[in-house]
Amino acid sequence: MNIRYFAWVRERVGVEEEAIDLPGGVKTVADLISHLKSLDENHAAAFEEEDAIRVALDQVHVENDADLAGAREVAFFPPMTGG
Amino acid sequence: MNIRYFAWVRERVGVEEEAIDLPGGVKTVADLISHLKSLDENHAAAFEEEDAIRVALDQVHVENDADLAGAREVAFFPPMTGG
Amino acid sequence: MTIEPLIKVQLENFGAEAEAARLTTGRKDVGALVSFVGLCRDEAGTLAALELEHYPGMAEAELTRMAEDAIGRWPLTGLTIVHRYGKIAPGENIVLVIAASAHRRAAFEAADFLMDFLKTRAPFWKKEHLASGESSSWVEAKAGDDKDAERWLNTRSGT
Amino acid sequence: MTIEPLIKVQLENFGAEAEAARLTTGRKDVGALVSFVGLCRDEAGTLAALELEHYPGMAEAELTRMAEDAIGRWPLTGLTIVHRYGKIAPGENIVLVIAASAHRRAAFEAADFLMDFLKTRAPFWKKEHLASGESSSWVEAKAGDDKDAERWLNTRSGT
Repeated sequence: MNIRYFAWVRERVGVEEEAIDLPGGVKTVADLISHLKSLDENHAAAFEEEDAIRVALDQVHVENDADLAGAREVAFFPPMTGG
Repeated sequence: MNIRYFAWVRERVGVEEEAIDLPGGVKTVADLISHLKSLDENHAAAFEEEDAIRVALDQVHVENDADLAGAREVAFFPPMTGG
Repeated sequence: MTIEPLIKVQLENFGAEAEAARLTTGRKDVGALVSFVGLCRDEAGTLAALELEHYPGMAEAELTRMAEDAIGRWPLTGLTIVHRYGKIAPGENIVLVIAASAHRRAAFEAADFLMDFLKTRAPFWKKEHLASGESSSWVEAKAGDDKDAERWLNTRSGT
Repeated sequence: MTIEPLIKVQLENFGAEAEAARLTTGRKDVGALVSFVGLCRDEAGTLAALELEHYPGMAEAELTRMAEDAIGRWPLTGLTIVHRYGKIAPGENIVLVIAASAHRRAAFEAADFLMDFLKTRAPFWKKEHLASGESSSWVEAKAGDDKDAERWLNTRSGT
Protein backbone atom coordinates (compact mmCIF):
# COMPACT_ATOMS: atom_id res chain seq x y z
CA MET A 1 0.00 0.00 0.00
CA ASN A 2 1.35 3.42 -0.99
CA ILE A 3 0.92 6.02 1.73
CA ARG A 4 1.23 9.78 1.24
CA TYR A 5 1.37 12.56 3.79
CA PHE A 6 0.75 16.29 3.41
CA ALA A 7 1.34 19.51 5.38
CA TRP A 8 2.09 19.04 9.08
CA VAL A 9 1.27 15.32 8.95
CA ARG A 10 4.08 14.98 6.39
CA GLU A 11 6.43 17.06 8.52
CA ARG A 12 5.76 14.93 11.61
CA VAL A 13 6.11 11.58 9.85
CA GLY A 14 9.25 12.86 8.16
CA VAL A 15 8.56 11.45 4.68
CA GLU A 16 6.24 12.46 1.83
CA GLU A 17 5.46 8.95 0.77
CA GLU A 18 6.14 5.37 1.86
CA ALA A 19 5.15 1.83 0.84
CA ILE A 20 3.76 -0.25 3.70
CA ASP A 21 2.94 -3.96 3.76
CA LEU A 22 -0.41 -4.30 5.49
CA PRO A 23 -0.61 -6.88 8.30
CA GLY A 24 -3.54 -9.30 7.98
CA GLY A 25 -5.79 -7.58 10.53
CA VAL A 26 -5.71 -4.18 8.81
CA LYS A 27 -9.00 -3.84 6.91
CA THR A 28 -10.07 -0.21 7.32
CA VAL A 29 -8.51 3.24 7.45
CA ALA A 30 -8.89 3.19 11.24
CA ASP A 31 -6.99 -0.12 11.39
CA LEU A 32 -4.24 1.38 9.24
CA ILE A 33 -3.94 4.43 11.51
CA SER A 34 -3.53 2.14 14.55
CA HIS A 35 -0.88 0.17 12.67
CA LEU A 36 1.02 3.32 11.59
CA LYS A 37 0.98 4.71 15.15
CA SER A 38 2.71 1.53 16.33
CA LEU A 39 5.59 1.89 13.87
CA ASP A 40 7.68 4.59 15.56
CA GLU A 41 7.58 7.89 17.44
CA ASN A 42 7.24 10.03 14.30
CA HIS A 43 4.14 8.17 13.14
CA ALA A 44 2.75 8.22 16.67
CA ALA A 45 3.27 12.01 16.83
CA ALA A 46 1.70 12.55 13.40
CA PHE A 47 -1.48 10.68 14.37
CA GLU A 48 -1.63 11.91 17.96
CA GLU A 49 -4.61 14.22 17.27
CA GLU A 50 -6.50 11.60 15.32
CA ASP A 51 -9.61 13.79 14.95
CA ALA A 52 -7.56 16.41 13.10
CA ILE A 53 -6.52 13.97 10.37
CA ARG A 54 -8.36 13.68 7.06
CA VAL A 55 -8.04 10.68 4.74
CA ALA A 56 -8.27 10.10 1.01
CA LEU A 57 -8.39 6.70 -0.62
CA ASP A 58 -7.21 6.77 -4.22
CA GLN A 59 -7.64 10.56 -4.19
CA VAL A 60 -11.23 10.56 -2.89
CA HIS A 61 -12.17 11.81 0.59
CA VAL A 62 -13.30 8.97 2.88
CA GLU A 63 -14.14 8.43 6.54
CA ASN A 64 -12.07 6.30 8.91
CA ASP A 65 -14.34 3.29 8.57
CA ALA A 66 -13.65 3.02 4.82
CA ASP A 67 -12.47 -0.39 3.60
CA LEU A 68 -8.91 -0.47 2.23
CA ALA A 69 -9.58 -3.46 -0.06
CA GLY A 70 -8.55 -2.67 -3.62
CA ALA A 71 -7.09 0.74 -2.83
CA ARG A 72 -3.66 1.60 -4.24
CA GLU A 73 -2.98 4.82 -2.39
CA VAL A 74 -3.97 6.23 1.00
CA ALA A 75 -3.24 9.85 1.91
CA PHE A 76 -3.32 11.50 5.34
CA PHE A 77 -3.45 15.26 5.86
CA PRO A 78 -4.82 18.02 8.10
CA PRO A 79 -8.11 19.83 7.34
CA MET A 80 -7.73 21.68 4.05
CA THR A 81 -6.98 25.42 4.00
CA GLY A 82 -7.05 26.22 0.29
CA GLY A 83 -9.12 28.80 -1.51
CA MET B 1 -41.99 72.80 -12.58
CA ASN B 2 -39.73 70.92 -14.98
CA ILE B 3 -41.15 67.54 -15.95
CA ARG B 4 -39.17 64.73 -17.59
CA TYR B 5 -40.38 61.51 -19.14
CA PHE B 6 -38.49 58.30 -19.92
CA ALA B 7 -38.99 55.11 -21.96
CA TRP B 8 -42.58 54.40 -23.02
CA VAL B 9 -43.95 57.21 -20.85
CA ARG B 10 -41.81 59.60 -22.91
CA GLU B 11 -42.98 58.00 -26.16
CA ARG B 12 -46.64 58.32 -25.20
CA VAL B 13 -46.41 61.92 -23.99
CA GLY B 14 -44.41 62.77 -27.11
CA VAL B 15 -41.79 64.97 -25.43
CA GLU B 16 -38.73 64.30 -23.26
CA GLU B 17 -39.18 67.30 -21.08
CA GLU B 18 -41.63 70.12 -20.49
CA ALA B 19 -42.14 73.05 -18.13
CA ILE B 20 -45.57 73.14 -16.48
CA ASP B 21 -47.10 75.87 -14.35
CA LEU B 22 -48.75 74.15 -11.42
CA PRO B 23 -52.34 75.15 -10.67
CA GLY B 24 -52.93 76.09 -7.03
CA GLY B 25 -54.53 72.80 -5.99
CA VAL B 26 -51.60 70.63 -7.10
CA LYS B 27 -49.65 69.76 -3.92
CA THR B 28 -48.53 66.15 -4.37
CA VAL B 29 -47.26 63.85 -7.11
CA ALA B 30 -50.74 62.30 -7.30
CA ASP B 31 -52.28 65.78 -7.82
CA LEU B 32 -49.75 66.45 -10.58
CA ILE B 33 -50.60 63.17 -12.35
CA SER B 34 -54.33 64.10 -12.29
CA HIS B 35 -53.48 67.51 -13.71
CA LEU B 36 -51.25 66.08 -16.46
CA LYS B 37 -53.93 63.55 -17.47
CA SER B 38 -56.34 66.43 -18.01
CA LEU B 39 -54.00 68.25 -20.44
CA ASP B 40 -54.50 66.21 -23.62
CA GLU B 41 -54.88 62.72 -25.07
CA ASN B 42 -51.14 62.01 -25.09
CA HIS B 43 -50.76 62.71 -21.40
CA ALA B 44 -53.93 60.77 -20.65
CA ALA B 45 -52.54 57.75 -22.57
CA ALA B 46 -49.15 57.98 -20.84
CA PHE B 47 -50.73 57.88 -17.39
CA GLU B 48 -53.50 55.41 -18.22
CA GLU B 49 -51.87 52.56 -16.28
CA GLU B 50 -51.11 54.73 -13.28
CA ASP B 51 -49.81 51.80 -11.19
CA ALA B 52 -47.11 51.14 -13.79
CA ILE B 53 -45.62 54.63 -13.42
CA ARG B 54 -42.66 55.37 -11.15
CA VAL B 55 -41.77 58.87 -9.97
CA ALA B 56 -38.59 60.68 -9.01
CA LEU B 57 -38.49 64.09 -7.36
CA ASP B 58 -35.19 65.90 -7.95
CA GLN B 59 -33.68 62.53 -8.98
CA VAL B 60 -34.78 60.60 -5.90
CA HIS B 61 -37.44 57.83 -6.02
CA VAL B 62 -40.65 58.88 -4.24
CA GLU B 63 -44.20 57.60 -3.80
CA ASN B 64 -47.29 59.30 -5.24
CA ASP B 65 -48.14 61.02 -1.95
CA ALA B 66 -44.84 62.95 -1.96
CA ASP B 67 -45.13 66.72 -1.56
CA LEU B 68 -44.01 68.76 -4.58
CA ALA B 69 -43.11 71.83 -2.52
CA GLY B 70 -39.55 72.96 -3.22
CA ALA B 71 -38.94 70.40 -5.98
CA ARG B 72 -37.40 71.63 -9.23
CA GLU B 73 -37.76 68.50 -11.35
CA VAL B 74 -40.26 65.66 -11.46
CA ALA B 75 -39.63 62.58 -13.62
CA PHE B 76 -42.11 59.90 -14.68
CA PHE B 77 -41.04 56.52 -16.05
CA PRO B 78 -41.94 52.80 -16.17
CA PRO B 79 -40.44 50.26 -13.73
CA MET B 80 -36.69 50.12 -14.28
CA THR B 81 -35.14 47.34 -16.38
CA GLY B 82 -31.42 48.04 -16.09
CA GLY B 83 -28.69 45.72 -14.91
CA MET C 1 -12.68 54.17 7.51
CA THR C 2 -15.26 54.79 4.81
CA ILE C 3 -14.37 53.97 1.26
CA GLU C 4 -15.41 55.94 -1.81
CA PRO C 5 -17.23 53.91 -4.47
CA LEU C 6 -16.34 54.44 -8.14
CA ILE C 7 -19.50 54.92 -10.22
CA LYS C 8 -19.49 55.25 -14.00
CA VAL C 9 -22.41 55.57 -16.41
CA GLN C 10 -21.00 55.43 -19.91
CA LEU C 11 -21.62 54.70 -23.58
CA GLU C 12 -18.38 52.79 -24.17
CA ASN C 13 -17.48 49.26 -23.08
CA PHE C 14 -15.57 48.66 -19.84
CA GLY C 15 -12.55 46.53 -18.97
CA ALA C 16 -13.32 44.33 -15.97
CA GLU C 17 -9.67 43.49 -15.37
CA ALA C 18 -8.56 47.15 -15.36
CA GLU C 19 -11.32 47.99 -12.89
CA ALA C 20 -10.40 45.01 -10.70
CA ALA C 21 -6.72 46.04 -10.76
CA ARG C 22 -7.69 49.49 -9.49
CA LEU C 23 -9.12 47.83 -6.35
CA THR C 24 -6.16 45.53 -5.64
CA THR C 25 -2.91 46.95 -7.03
CA GLY C 26 -0.39 47.85 -4.34
CA ARG C 27 -2.69 46.66 -1.52
CA LYS C 28 -2.37 43.80 0.93
CA ASP C 29 -5.76 44.09 2.63
CA VAL C 30 -7.93 42.61 -0.14
CA GLY C 31 -8.64 38.92 0.33
CA ALA C 32 -11.63 38.57 -1.96
CA LEU C 33 -12.80 40.23 -5.14
CA VAL C 34 -16.22 39.40 -6.57
CA SER C 35 -17.01 40.70 -10.04
CA PHE C 36 -20.35 40.53 -11.77
CA VAL C 37 -20.64 41.19 -15.49
CA GLY C 38 -24.09 41.39 -17.05
CA LEU C 39 -24.18 40.76 -20.80
CA CYS C 40 -26.71 41.19 -23.59
CA ARG C 41 -28.27 37.80 -24.30
CA ASP C 42 -29.97 36.56 -27.44
CA GLU C 43 -30.52 32.82 -27.30
CA ALA C 44 -33.25 32.96 -29.94
CA GLY C 45 -31.08 34.83 -32.44
CA THR C 46 -33.83 37.38 -33.05
CA LEU C 47 -32.29 40.41 -31.37
CA ALA C 48 -30.37 43.09 -33.30
CA ALA C 49 -29.52 45.13 -30.19
CA LEU C 50 -30.73 46.32 -26.84
CA GLU C 51 -31.04 50.06 -26.51
CA LEU C 52 -30.54 51.31 -22.98
CA GLU C 53 -32.16 54.61 -22.10
CA HIS C 54 -31.14 56.22 -18.82
CA TYR C 55 -31.87 59.25 -16.68
CA PRO C 56 -28.59 61.20 -16.74
CA GLY C 57 -27.70 62.53 -13.34
CA MET C 58 -30.18 60.36 -11.46
CA ALA C 59 -28.51 57.18 -12.78
CA GLU C 60 -25.19 58.19 -11.22
CA ALA C 61 -26.88 59.49 -8.07
CA GLU C 62 -28.97 56.35 -7.54
CA LEU C 63 -26.00 54.00 -8.16
CA THR C 64 -24.00 56.05 -5.67
CA ARG C 65 -26.79 55.78 -3.07
CA MET C 66 -26.91 51.98 -3.55
CA ALA C 67 -23.12 51.73 -3.33
CA GLU C 68 -23.11 53.73 -0.10
CA ASP C 69 -25.82 51.49 1.30
CA ALA C 70 -23.65 48.44 0.50
CA ILE C 71 -20.59 50.07 2.05
CA GLY C 72 -22.61 50.63 5.23
CA ARG C 73 -23.73 47.00 5.34
CA TRP C 74 -20.49 45.17 4.55
CA PRO C 75 -16.83 45.82 5.41
CA LEU C 76 -15.64 46.52 1.86
CA THR C 77 -12.19 47.69 0.81
CA GLY C 78 -13.38 48.83 -2.61
CA LEU C 79 -16.49 49.03 -4.78
CA THR C 80 -16.98 49.82 -8.46
CA ILE C 81 -20.13 50.00 -10.56
CA VAL C 82 -20.11 50.65 -14.30
CA HIS C 83 -23.38 50.73 -16.26
CA ARG C 84 -23.52 51.32 -19.99
CA TYR C 85 -26.27 53.05 -21.97
CA GLY C 86 -26.98 53.31 -25.68
CA LYS C 87 -27.12 50.46 -28.21
CA ILE C 88 -25.62 47.18 -27.04
CA ALA C 89 -25.33 44.17 -29.34
CA PRO C 90 -25.86 40.55 -28.23
CA GLY C 91 -22.76 39.24 -26.49
CA GLU C 92 -21.65 42.70 -25.35
CA ASN C 93 -21.25 43.88 -21.76
CA ILE C 94 -23.99 45.91 -20.07
CA VAL C 95 -23.05 46.24 -16.41
CA LEU C 96 -20.11 45.61 -14.09
CA VAL C 97 -20.12 45.42 -10.30
CA ILE C 98 -16.91 44.68 -8.38
CA ALA C 99 -16.85 44.34 -4.60
CA ALA C 100 -13.56 43.89 -2.74
CA SER C 101 -13.20 42.91 0.88
CA ALA C 102 -10.90 41.15 3.31
CA HIS C 103 -13.38 38.27 3.38
CA ARG C 104 -15.24 36.41 0.67
CA ARG C 105 -18.73 36.47 2.21
CA ALA C 106 -18.84 40.28 2.37
CA ALA C 107 -17.66 40.57 -1.24
CA PHE C 108 -20.21 38.01 -2.49
CA GLU C 109 -23.12 39.49 -0.57
CA ALA C 110 -22.35 43.10 -1.52
CA ALA C 111 -22.13 42.26 -5.25
CA ASP C 112 -25.30 40.16 -5.09
CA PHE C 113 -27.17 42.90 -3.18
CA LEU C 114 -26.07 45.59 -5.64
CA MET C 115 -27.20 43.62 -8.68
CA ASP C 116 -30.62 43.00 -7.12
CA PHE C 117 -31.15 46.69 -6.35
CA LEU C 118 -29.61 47.85 -9.58
CA LYS C 119 -32.24 45.84 -11.47
CA THR C 120 -35.14 47.39 -9.58
CA ARG C 121 -33.94 50.92 -8.68
CA ALA C 122 -31.36 52.20 -11.17
CA PRO C 123 -33.08 54.42 -13.78
CA PHE C 124 -32.30 52.46 -16.94
CA TRP C 125 -34.79 51.05 -19.43
CA LYS C 126 -34.14 48.43 -22.09
CA LYS C 127 -35.69 48.47 -25.53
CA GLU C 128 -35.32 45.49 -27.84
CA HIS C 129 -34.57 46.09 -31.49
CA LEU C 130 -35.31 42.97 -33.51
CA ALA C 131 -33.09 41.62 -36.28
CA SER C 132 -36.16 41.32 -38.52
CA GLY C 133 -36.55 45.10 -38.42
CA GLU C 134 -40.00 44.72 -36.88
CA SER C 135 -41.21 47.26 -34.35
CA SER C 136 -39.04 47.47 -31.27
CA SER C 137 -40.47 47.02 -27.80
CA TRP C 138 -39.67 47.94 -24.20
CA VAL C 139 -38.54 45.12 -21.93
CA GLU C 140 -40.97 44.60 -19.06
CA ALA C 141 -39.78 44.57 -15.48
CA LYS C 142 -39.80 41.11 -13.90
CA ALA C 143 -41.65 40.37 -10.69
CA GLY C 144 -38.78 38.02 -9.82
CA ASP C 145 -36.39 40.96 -9.71
CA ASP C 146 -38.54 42.68 -7.09
CA LYS C 147 -38.57 39.47 -5.08
CA ASP C 148 -34.78 39.23 -5.29
CA ALA C 149 -34.43 42.79 -4.02
CA GLU C 150 -36.86 42.10 -1.15
CA ARG C 151 -34.46 39.43 0.18
CA TRP C 152 -32.32 42.26 1.56
CA LEU C 153 -34.97 44.45 3.15
CA ASN C 154 -34.92 42.78 6.54
CA THR C 155 -31.18 42.42 6.76
CA ARG C 156 -29.35 45.48 7.92
CA SER C 157 -25.82 44.18 7.84
CA GLY C 158 -23.86 41.14 6.76
CA THR C 159 -20.43 39.91 7.69
CA MET D 1 -26.57 19.80 -22.58
CA THR D 2 -23.80 19.25 -20.05
CA ILE D 3 -20.89 21.63 -20.04
CA GLU D 4 -17.28 20.74 -19.40
CA PRO D 5 -15.62 22.70 -16.58
CA LEU D 6 -12.08 24.00 -17.07
CA ILE D 7 -9.90 23.11 -14.06
CA LYS D 8 -6.31 24.27 -13.65
CA VAL D 9 -3.91 23.74 -10.75
CA GLN D 10 -0.81 25.75 -11.49
CA LEU D 11 2.27 27.50 -10.10
CA GLU D 12 1.97 30.63 -12.24
CA ASN D 13 -0.47 33.52 -11.90
CA PHE D 14 -3.73 33.55 -13.88
CA GLY D 15 -5.47 36.21 -15.94
CA ALA D 16 -9.07 36.59 -14.86
CA GLU D 17 -10.04 38.53 -17.98
CA ALA D 18 -8.59 35.95 -20.38
CA GLU D 19 -10.45 33.20 -18.52
CA ALA D 20 -13.68 35.22 -18.55
CA ALA D 21 -13.28 35.88 -22.28
CA ARG D 22 -13.02 32.14 -22.90
CA LEU D 23 -16.54 31.75 -21.42
CA THR D 24 -18.18 34.59 -23.35
CA THR D 25 -16.42 35.27 -26.66
CA GLY D 26 -18.56 34.53 -29.68
CA ARG D 27 -21.56 33.52 -27.55
CA LYS D 28 -24.97 35.07 -27.11
CA ASP D 29 -26.33 32.81 -24.38
CA VAL D 30 -24.35 34.21 -21.43
CA GLY D 31 -26.26 36.82 -19.47
CA ALA D 32 -24.24 36.77 -16.25
CA LEU D 33 -20.64 36.13 -15.35
CA VAL D 34 -19.59 35.98 -11.71
CA SER D 35 -15.87 35.89 -10.96
CA PHE D 36 -14.29 35.32 -7.60
CA VAL D 37 -10.61 36.06 -7.04
CA GLY D 38 -9.02 35.10 -3.73
CA LEU D 39 -5.85 37.00 -2.88
CA CYS D 40 -3.06 36.67 -0.33
CA ARG D 41 -3.76 39.13 2.50
CA ASP D 42 -1.34 40.66 4.97
CA GLU D 43 -2.99 43.49 6.88
CA ALA D 44 -0.45 43.28 9.72
CA GLY D 45 2.54 43.57 7.39
CA THR D 46 4.20 40.55 9.01
CA LEU D 47 3.86 38.02 6.18
CA ALA D 48 6.65 37.30 3.70
CA ALA D 49 4.63 34.77 1.71
CA LEU D 50 2.07 32.01 1.86
CA GLU D 51 3.29 28.64 0.69
CA LEU D 52 0.56 26.46 -0.75
CA GLU D 53 1.12 22.73 -0.67
CA HIS D 54 -1.26 20.57 -2.68
CA TYR D 55 -1.97 16.95 -3.47
CA PRO D 56 -1.19 16.66 -7.19
CA GLY D 57 -3.79 14.63 -9.00
CA MET D 58 -6.33 14.73 -6.19
CA ALA D 59 -6.44 18.55 -6.31
CA GLU D 60 -7.53 18.47 -9.96
CA ALA D 61 -9.85 15.50 -9.35
CA GLU D 62 -11.56 17.07 -6.34
CA LEU D 63 -12.00 20.46 -8.06
CA THR D 64 -13.50 18.63 -11.04
CA ARG D 65 -15.93 16.74 -8.77
CA MET D 66 -17.03 20.03 -7.13
CA ALA D 67 -17.40 21.69 -10.53
CA GLU D 68 -19.55 18.82 -11.78
CA ASP D 69 -21.68 19.05 -8.66
CA ALA D 70 -22.22 22.78 -9.35
CA ILE D 71 -23.06 22.05 -13.00
CA GLY D 72 -25.69 19.58 -11.81
CA ARG D 73 -27.23 22.11 -9.44
CA TRP D 74 -27.33 25.25 -11.60
CA PRO D 75 -27.94 25.87 -15.32
CA LEU D 76 -24.44 27.11 -16.15
CA THR D 77 -23.08 27.92 -19.60
CA GLY D 78 -19.46 27.77 -18.44
CA LEU D 79 -17.33 27.17 -15.37
CA THR D 80 -13.63 27.71 -14.69
CA ILE D 81 -11.57 27.09 -11.57
CA VAL D 82 -7.87 27.97 -11.29
CA HIS D 83 -5.99 27.31 -8.05
CA ARG D 84 -2.32 28.18 -7.59
CA TYR D 85 0.23 26.36 -5.48
CA GLY D 86 3.77 27.28 -4.37
CA LYS D 87 4.91 30.55 -2.78
CA ILE D 88 2.49 33.43 -3.10
CA ALA D 89 3.38 36.95 -1.90
CA PRO D 90 0.90 39.30 -0.19
CA GLY D 91 -1.30 41.00 -2.79
CA GLU D 92 -0.96 38.14 -5.27
CA ASN D 93 -3.78 35.97 -6.60
CA ILE D 94 -4.43 32.52 -5.11
CA VAL D 95 -7.66 31.24 -6.63
CA LEU D 96 -10.12 32.07 -9.41
CA VAL D 97 -13.67 30.80 -9.88
CA ILE D 98 -15.78 31.98 -12.80
CA ALA D 99 -19.37 30.87 -13.28
CA ALA D 100 -21.32 31.87 -16.39
CA SER D 101 -25.05 31.45 -16.87
CA ALA D 102 -28.03 32.93 -18.65
CA HIS D 103 -29.21 34.31 -15.30
CA ARG D 104 -27.43 36.11 -12.48
CA ARG D 105 -28.75 34.07 -9.56
CA ALA D 106 -27.35 30.80 -10.93
CA ALA D 107 -23.95 32.40 -11.59
CA PHE D 108 -23.78 33.98 -8.11
CA GLU D 109 -24.87 30.84 -6.30
CA ALA D 110 -22.56 28.51 -8.22
CA ALA D 111 -19.49 30.70 -7.57
CA ASP D 112 -20.42 31.10 -3.89
CA PHE D 113 -21.01 27.35 -3.52
CA LEU D 114 -17.70 26.48 -5.18
CA MET D 115 -15.70 28.82 -2.96
CA ASP D 116 -17.29 27.34 0.17
CA PHE D 117 -16.49 23.77 -0.86
CA LEU D 118 -13.11 24.64 -2.24
CA LYS D 119 -12.14 25.97 1.21
CA THR D 120 -13.18 22.79 2.99
CA ARG D 121 -12.62 20.00 0.44
CA ALA D 122 -9.88 20.93 -2.05
CA PRO D 123 -6.56 19.36 -0.95
CA PHE D 124 -4.48 22.51 -0.47
CA TRP D 125 -2.70 23.61 2.70
CA LYS D 126 -1.34 27.07 3.49
CA LYS D 127 1.86 27.71 5.40
CA GLU D 128 2.74 31.22 6.53
CA HIS D 129 6.31 32.41 6.14
CA LEU D 130 6.91 35.48 8.29
CA ALA D 131 8.85 38.54 7.16
CA SER D 132 10.83 38.40 10.41
CA GLY D 133 12.28 35.07 9.32
CA GLU D 134 10.78 33.39 12.41
CA SER D 135 9.53 29.84 12.20
CA SER D 136 6.77 29.37 9.67
CA SER D 137 3.43 27.84 10.66
CA TRP D 138 0.50 26.04 9.06
CA VAL D 139 -2.75 27.99 8.74
CA GLU D 140 -5.51 26.33 10.76
CA ALA D 141 -8.84 25.46 9.17
CA LYS D 142 -11.67 27.74 10.28
CA ALA D 143 -14.88 26.39 11.80
CA GLY D 144 -16.68 29.19 9.91
CA ASP D 145 -15.63 27.65 6.61
CA ASP D 146 -17.28 24.37 7.53
CA LYS D 147 -20.42 26.27 8.49
CA ASP D 148 -20.40 28.08 5.14
CA ALA D 149 -20.13 24.78 3.29
CA GLU D 150 -22.99 23.30 5.34
CA ARG D 151 -25.34 25.98 3.98
CA TRP D 152 -25.51 23.98 0.74
CA LEU D 153 -26.02 20.48 2.11
CA ASN D 154 -29.80 20.62 2.20
CA THR D 155 -30.24 22.37 -1.11
CA ARG D 156 -30.12 20.15 -4.13
CA SER D 157 -30.69 22.69 -6.84
CA GLY D 158 -30.90 26.41 -7.37
CA THR D 159 -32.36 28.47 -10.14
